[in-house]
Amino acid sequence: MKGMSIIVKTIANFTFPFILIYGLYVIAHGHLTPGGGFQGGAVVASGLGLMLVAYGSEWISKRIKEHDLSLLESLGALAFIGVAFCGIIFGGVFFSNFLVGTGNLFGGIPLNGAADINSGGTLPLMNFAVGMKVIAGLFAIILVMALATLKKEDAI
Amino acid sequence: MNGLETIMNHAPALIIAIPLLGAFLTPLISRVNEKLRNVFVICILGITALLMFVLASEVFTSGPVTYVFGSNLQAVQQNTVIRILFEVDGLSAFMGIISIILAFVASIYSWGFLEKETGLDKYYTLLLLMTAGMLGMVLTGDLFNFFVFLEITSIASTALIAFWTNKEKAIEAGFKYIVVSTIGALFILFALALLYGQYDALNIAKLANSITFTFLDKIALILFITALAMKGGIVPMHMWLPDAYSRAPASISLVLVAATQASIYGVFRVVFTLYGNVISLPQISIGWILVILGLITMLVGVIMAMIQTDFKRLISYGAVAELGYMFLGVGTGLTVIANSNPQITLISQPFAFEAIKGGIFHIINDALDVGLLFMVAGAVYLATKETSINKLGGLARNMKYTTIFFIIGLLAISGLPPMNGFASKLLIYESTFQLNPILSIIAILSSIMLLAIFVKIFQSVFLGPKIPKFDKVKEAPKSMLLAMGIVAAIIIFFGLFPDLIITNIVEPAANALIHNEQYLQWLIGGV
Amino acid sequence: MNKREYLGALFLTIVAVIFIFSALSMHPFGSPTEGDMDQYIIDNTVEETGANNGVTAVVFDYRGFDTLGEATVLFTAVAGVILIFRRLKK
Amino acid sequence: MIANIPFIAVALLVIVGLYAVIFRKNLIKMIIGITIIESGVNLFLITLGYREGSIAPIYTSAPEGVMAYPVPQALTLTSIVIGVAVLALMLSLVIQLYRHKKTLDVRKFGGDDQ
Repeated sequence: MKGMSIIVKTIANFTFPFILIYGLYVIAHGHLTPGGGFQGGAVVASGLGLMLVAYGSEWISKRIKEHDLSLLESLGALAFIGVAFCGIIFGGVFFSNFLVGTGNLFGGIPLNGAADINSGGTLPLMNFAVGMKVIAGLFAIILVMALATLKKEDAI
Repeated sequence: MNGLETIMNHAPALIIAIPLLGAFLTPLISRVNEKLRNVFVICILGITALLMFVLASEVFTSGPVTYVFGSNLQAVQQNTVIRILFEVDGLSAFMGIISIILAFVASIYSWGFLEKETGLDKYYTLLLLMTAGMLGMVLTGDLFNFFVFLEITSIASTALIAFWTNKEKAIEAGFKYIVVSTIGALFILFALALLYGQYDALNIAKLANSITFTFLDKIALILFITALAMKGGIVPMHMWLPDAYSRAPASISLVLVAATQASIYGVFRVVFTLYGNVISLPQISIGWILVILGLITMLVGVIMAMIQTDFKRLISYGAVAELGYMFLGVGTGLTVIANSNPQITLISQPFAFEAIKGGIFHIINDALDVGLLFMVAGAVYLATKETSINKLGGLARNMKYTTIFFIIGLLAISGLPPMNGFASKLLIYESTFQLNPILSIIAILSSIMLLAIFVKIFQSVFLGPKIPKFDKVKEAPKSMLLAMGIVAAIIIFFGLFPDLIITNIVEPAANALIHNEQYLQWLIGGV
Repeated sequence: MNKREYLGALFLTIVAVIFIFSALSMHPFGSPTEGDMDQYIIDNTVEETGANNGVTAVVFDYRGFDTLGEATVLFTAVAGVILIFRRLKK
Repeated sequence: MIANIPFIAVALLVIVGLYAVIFRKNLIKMIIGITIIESGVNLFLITLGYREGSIAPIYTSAPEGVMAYPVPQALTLTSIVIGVAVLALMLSLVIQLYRHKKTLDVRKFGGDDQ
């Protein structure tokens, strides 16, 4: 895929930071407002997809390599399952929410509908892990498929 | 000692979590060293197998084990199941053992078989994910969780079936497989949503306890059986199975056998446990449906096997025929049980229990026999790069061990005395004869035909005149021989001591099927 | 119309009848069965998980194991896509 | 019966999708059919949890009122993500098939036998 015209590139440049911030906001506030790791990750990944369409897959593939994305995705998955394993160590059960109610990090319990970002126990941690995983995973799929439709025969 | 006890307490969760952890780590380790990665994958599967065996021995001796995810609080609060839980009873443990044995053997076999291929880091990742998926399917006690693991299994299998992307047929087989399995999975999702909408529960035991067999429950049952039979390759829906089995790498065909059987397990679990309380209503003839499906599957499998010329495709149809025996055995038992009160039936007509035992025992035998034959076919392909039976010949001279393993597989799959297939098929013949003699005659006939077919392959592939093209053919690499040796040893062991296996492993599994109150007891008694 | 299409039409008809009938016999839209599982979650989410968002609480806490499976599905798909588009020569 | 319109819409979506899978000859259209079935099932899940006049199950400055059931929404979320994964894999298989055959017509792909 070749890059598109300067107008598209400029508009993509302009909107990309907003999409990024919005996606990260959705991830970070997953335990308070509608959203979460998957939704926010999908928003960020579609922003990256916009950049891919605007600049072309060749331009992107010089800057971001597919195996780096794969690595990032592995790390996200490891963080997620790691939090679950911590549940065994600290909470006694796989996947237990061991942070809630302790008053430590994310340990608060919100009262009467007040929004407190420092609440939710392990939920925000899992949201971040899943968000990282979804960003890397969805963008890796888009990138690999874009590159695959680009190359003619040499991959076979 | 304390650490060991902790591990034992968490065994059901760790059996899924360790292969998943391994799968997430494999891409990282793959960057360091390729040999290290192979060793790592084998170790991960070995640890999982060990945990599975320990858990299974606990289940076989002291009844179902439950594990609640996510809370120290009670899972049941005012008779409500909030969280996901794993429930391991005899049948789950039995199926888990099959899956992990085949996956472990496949990981050893892959070392030699795929040495020269690229993309092996993803291959091993997907192998681990597929194993985790199968184990999750058989261990879970939650319907939606079952659906999720079913999807993990089918997505991983699809990518692995299409492993040889330069072959158009392999990709076609993968596409066929994913279309069939996605539609099947969506039917399952719809069916479980029907149940959820009525009873507001997703837990199998909780649902089984509250099912009243309304019209919507009947529809859900039909959808479950259709979808799972479709994924299990029972005959009207078997068209994807030979393609997928024969186009996948041999090591994957081996694991696919277990993945198919996990779907068959789903059928049994739904019919016997989920609908266990209502299945003895007189108007139900699910048993006969299973018997008829089994017979058709058997006949179509054998007849289609006769006209094949491709080595692996022929074995695939043999595998289809073997699936029929399981349905025949279990269906016969269900027919008798469903007619009246199970407790009375089991005393007055003991052959019902025998039939179910035969059907269950045949699941593990089929996995081992078909798996061994696929591994032999893979070894032959690796040595000769040829799959057509007509072009092969005289391989026994250069591939002595492979030939011996093929003979063992041949005897086992056609149910001849010294091997394990005989033990389970004999149980099925004897018990179906008492329900209706025609059933057992058809079963015996298809076994004989299978024997004839496989003897023909043996003659044309391994015996016969020397073919100059295959003069320099080498024996398979050591890791492949080791993998085949493990399976062959298990086959012979099962064949020599069938009573030991039946009383220790098969009977708890069959009991778990019939007595669904065992599965429900934690719900009534509280955790 | 060949044999395959007739079979397809038969299958489609059966499925259509099943789905329409089940749609007609569902409970009326908007008044689901009084569910003790869902009611428990609505009542206890904030105390048990500390999260204000009930759906996230179900996704990551009450049914967290499903989410591990879901994340794994995505991981599997990425691995599968990369495997399918890999280079075959070293 | 009028109250069952969402469920009838679900049934129609599933049937339309299944029709596309069975009768369409183009691989991409078959995939579209599968995604339509999937939307039908997702719609079914989400309608199961709706209560008359309910609000979303989120407590942050929530108004008074009954809440919709949260579990179906979580199940739908899971099922959507699974749908994306399956879709990605199916499309990549189709891309590879197109490279080999230069066509998307099902009739050009002969099975081995049957």
